[in-house]
Amino acid sequence: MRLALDLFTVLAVSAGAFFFLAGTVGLLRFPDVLTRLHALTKADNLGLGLIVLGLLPRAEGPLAALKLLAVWLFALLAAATVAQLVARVALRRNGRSPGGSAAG
Amino acid sequence: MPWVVMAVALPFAGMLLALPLGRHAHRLAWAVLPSGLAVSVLLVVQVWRGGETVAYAIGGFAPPLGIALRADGLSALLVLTTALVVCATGLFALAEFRPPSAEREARASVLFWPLLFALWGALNAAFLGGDLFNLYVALELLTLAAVPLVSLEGKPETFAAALRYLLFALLGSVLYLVGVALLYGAYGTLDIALLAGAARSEPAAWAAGALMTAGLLAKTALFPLHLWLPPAHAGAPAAASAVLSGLVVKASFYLLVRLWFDALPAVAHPEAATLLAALGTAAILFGSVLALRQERLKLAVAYSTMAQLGYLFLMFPLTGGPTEAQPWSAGAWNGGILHAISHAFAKSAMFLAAGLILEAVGHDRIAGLGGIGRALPMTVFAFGLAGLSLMGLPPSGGFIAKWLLVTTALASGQWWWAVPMLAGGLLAAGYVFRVLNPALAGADEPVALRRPVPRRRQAIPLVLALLSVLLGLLPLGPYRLLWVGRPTAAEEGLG
Amino acid sequence: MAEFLVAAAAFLLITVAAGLVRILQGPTAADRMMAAQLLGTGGIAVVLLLAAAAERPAAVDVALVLALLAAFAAVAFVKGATSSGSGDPELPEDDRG
Amino acid sequence: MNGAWLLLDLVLVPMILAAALCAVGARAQFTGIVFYIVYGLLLALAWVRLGAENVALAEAAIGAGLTGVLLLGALARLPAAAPAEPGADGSPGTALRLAAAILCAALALGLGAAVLALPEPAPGLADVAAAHLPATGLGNPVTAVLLVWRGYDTLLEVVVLLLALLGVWSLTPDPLWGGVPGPRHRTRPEGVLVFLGRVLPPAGLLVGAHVFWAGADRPGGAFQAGTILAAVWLLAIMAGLTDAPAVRGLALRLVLVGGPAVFLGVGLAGLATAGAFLGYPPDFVKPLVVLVEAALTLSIAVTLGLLVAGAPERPPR
Amino acid sequence: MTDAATLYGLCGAALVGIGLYGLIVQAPLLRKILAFNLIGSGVFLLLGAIAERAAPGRGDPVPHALIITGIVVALSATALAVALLLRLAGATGRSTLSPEPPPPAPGERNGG
Repeated sequence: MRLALDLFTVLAVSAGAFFFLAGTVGLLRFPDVLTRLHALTKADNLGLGLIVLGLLPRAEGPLAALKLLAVWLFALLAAATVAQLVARVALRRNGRSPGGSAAG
Repeated sequence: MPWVVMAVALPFAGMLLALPLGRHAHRLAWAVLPSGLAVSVLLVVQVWRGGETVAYAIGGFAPPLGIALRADGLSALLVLTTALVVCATGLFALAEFRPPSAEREARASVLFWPLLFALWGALNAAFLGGDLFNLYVALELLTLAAVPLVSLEGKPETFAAALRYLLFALLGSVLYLVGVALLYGAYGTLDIALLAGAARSEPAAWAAGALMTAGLLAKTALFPLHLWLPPAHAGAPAAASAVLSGLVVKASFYLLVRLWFDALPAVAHPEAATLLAALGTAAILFGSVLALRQERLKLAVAYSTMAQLGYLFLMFPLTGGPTEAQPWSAGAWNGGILHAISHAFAKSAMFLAAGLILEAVGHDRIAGLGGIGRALPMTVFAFGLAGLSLMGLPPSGGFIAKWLLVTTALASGQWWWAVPMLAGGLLAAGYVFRVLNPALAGADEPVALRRPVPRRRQAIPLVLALLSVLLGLLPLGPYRLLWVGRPTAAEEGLG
Repeated sequence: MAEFLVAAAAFLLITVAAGLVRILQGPTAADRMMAAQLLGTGGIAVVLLLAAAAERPAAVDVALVLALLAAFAAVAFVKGATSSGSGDPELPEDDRG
Repeated sequence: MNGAWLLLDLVLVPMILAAALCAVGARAQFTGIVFYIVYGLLLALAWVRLGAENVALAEAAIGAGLTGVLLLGALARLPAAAPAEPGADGSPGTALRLAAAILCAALALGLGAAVLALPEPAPGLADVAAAHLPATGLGNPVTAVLLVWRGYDTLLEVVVLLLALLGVWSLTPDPLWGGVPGPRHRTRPEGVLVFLGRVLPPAGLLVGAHVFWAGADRPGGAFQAGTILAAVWLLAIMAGLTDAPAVRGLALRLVLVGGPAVFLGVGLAGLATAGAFLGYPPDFVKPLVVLVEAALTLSIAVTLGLLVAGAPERPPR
Repeated sequence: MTDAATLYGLCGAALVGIGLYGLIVQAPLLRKILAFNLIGSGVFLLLGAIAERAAPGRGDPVPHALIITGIVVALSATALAVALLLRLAGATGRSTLSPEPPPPAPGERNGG
């Protein structure tokens, strides 16, 4: 049982790390800001979810597990809203940096 | 009653009360100022009577785990000096920082009082603290109380001055903090008394000492780290300038003395002491010359602070010198401390006097102050008396202080330190008389007062100036008090 | 097991470190902000992995706080990007053009 | 065990240094600030790595949270800077830069040498603290240091916080005194910002309460909890769901001074009950600490929130 | 663990140097404020390394408490500096300090 759970952790965490890698590749390689944004938010939150999943069996009790899930939930919420808002800014700005001072 | 605790707790209690009181905050002064002064006097009496350092473990937890407050003669004397200057400026400020109408509260009149009380509490916390990290917090408190005072009148040019002051002060305290961290890493304690027993001359202690010294120098505005001081001290409202120039810069100097003589006497190097004194010499000469060249009275007074602070650093290489010529041992150390105290009274008197002149005349251009002596005799007299102390003429506290320093320099064969001191006295005479001569001479067209200044207010700088002179007339008192808990390094020298 | 988790954390850090490059290169402010966001999510994952590896459950609270405030800086950025500094990019009148 | 941790250190430390270098050296100020935010996050990781969860919580909430928002907000409100030419805006020329670089490198090297020269075995107070901890009834030694053994530091520190707020308020233009800090935020109803502003504050309240409660026995405490509450409060303000309070309000001022006042009051009461300022009677240490922390948490939350909100900009309502 | 403590201690030392460089060299005040925060956190990391050296694995609680105090103090100072900067910029349009101290104001403006 212990071995199986450990194996599960290893697999899930590895898969999570892979998605982070994918997100990073997207961030570096995708041609424009919106596609980068898209790739990023999807991939890394999936990655975080898998890592949380992998760590669940190691949590001490249901409360700790709940806390782990809450971490993922908050991160998802942040990513979704931030992606939406930043995309708006990016669309409007047409690729310029905010505030003239940013150029200084 | 533990007066050491009350000396810190009372002003902070005043600060906490002042904010909700709003437009009635100035009334609180009538409670906080006298009781704070009383606590300080009681503390001095306690130290004097006991004849030894008063130590107080906060919460009953002894160092190294807990924090101790310590009051020896030096700290008690500075607490009393602070109380006197704060009370005088507080009374002075009552006319200025009160609500314009009974209904509305105004920004400056509400905020001045909690800031002043917090400044007082921070000064006492710095003078009484026995823990290096706690002193860091006290220093930050001091900075955060002092900086808003600089720009309290909301004049545009003071924002830059306040910001420059803040950046220098923050750099100073963060450098100090690096040293604190290293000392804890090396000796596992932050308590000054415990450190004194543990510290040895080794790399970590050298680095800590150097960084803390550099940080405190930035806060004391020793040349060449003085750039922030003149605009900040000259731009602040008079009551704030008085405490900033008289007291706040002394707190970081005091910590430097504590650091070198109490915590790390074994680490301090004679060459480093020489360097400090050389910088002090440069400060005396540059500051005095710059003070001579100022067009505005408050700026001249501010540059004079820069110069006078230089004297304080001459005590470092001179301690341990022979004292046969003097009735007291540790002449240079005593001289340095006395100079800090007499300058506190003299400089606050000068700034308050300059503030009254500015208020009455509407400007403070030195060239336009001819004949002001006839319009405001008491104020100009106070300015002159305070100038006496700055010049080091007898009978004044400044005279005794400089005499102690100069005779030690001569007796120990380090006559070259006496030269800048004497030159500084002459230059001080120059910038004081540059103001006094036209002020006392009859001008063709005596200045017109925009508004009369009540005698009650004029009396306040006069009392402060008299205190700085009086310090030279009752010489034995402060010395016996300074004796209590004096570090051995003050007598035997550093290193 | 602990070694694996720590090694995974190190791998993850290297992965998201590429985000630093994107912050440096931009080209748009949105790119920079989103790269910081990636580092934030990666950081949360690293904290969780370290908490599990060192068996210090208290560290999960750190991840919780990081996740809770993950949107905080980005919201401030979005606010600053509107014409008044106090608007909403979803409001039409905040178009700076 | 050590191998993997060493690998982690060898990744994390260079990343911290790189983020710091970029924060200082980035050409655009905005980029520098984004690097600073990332830097704060990386530092929080370093604190977790060093087993200092109490510090990591504070760093996560303050370093990576509030400070970044403060700087971003300030940048957005500063007038556009002229294109930077060395020397034109008071920035030093190459020679000065080089001198500064040499000075700073020397300082860092000297400091590094001092670190390497620190004695072995390292002195410290961990054992003394552990020996005294049971007497307090607290489980978290850092909380015991902050509120019991070095409570005086903490008392002065909360005064520092309040004083900084007075300093910020002192910069109010006179006609606006007593008014409301910051702009009134507008948001699209039912938009994403509003959604975030609705969801996060209750969650933050929950997390803040958890961190506060945990603080007595496990990492956490008044400062961390107060910062979290301040952050979600600011979020609700930015989402336009609530407005900052007018600074002339008596209730607000009482809340601000409440925490320090309760702390000072308990400290002075200690003179009678425990024979020492800031002492606690032996059987009441934990309840009194929790009382003080509760009062502090509220005051810290409001003070921090208003510190970031800045000086009043709108006349009192 | 001691090795890690030394590594982070050295990192802290380097951060102090980096921050100080920024504080000296950068003209924009916002950058100076940011650099000050870098120095501060470098010192905190130094303290953290000292805590870890003193008690490997569990950490010395005293430096940890000092760091938390320091972080809050640094934030207070930062907030005041930012507010001063915004007021300075609002009043004068400047967001740097010129190398020379600002010229003395005409005395007439000091009356009130």
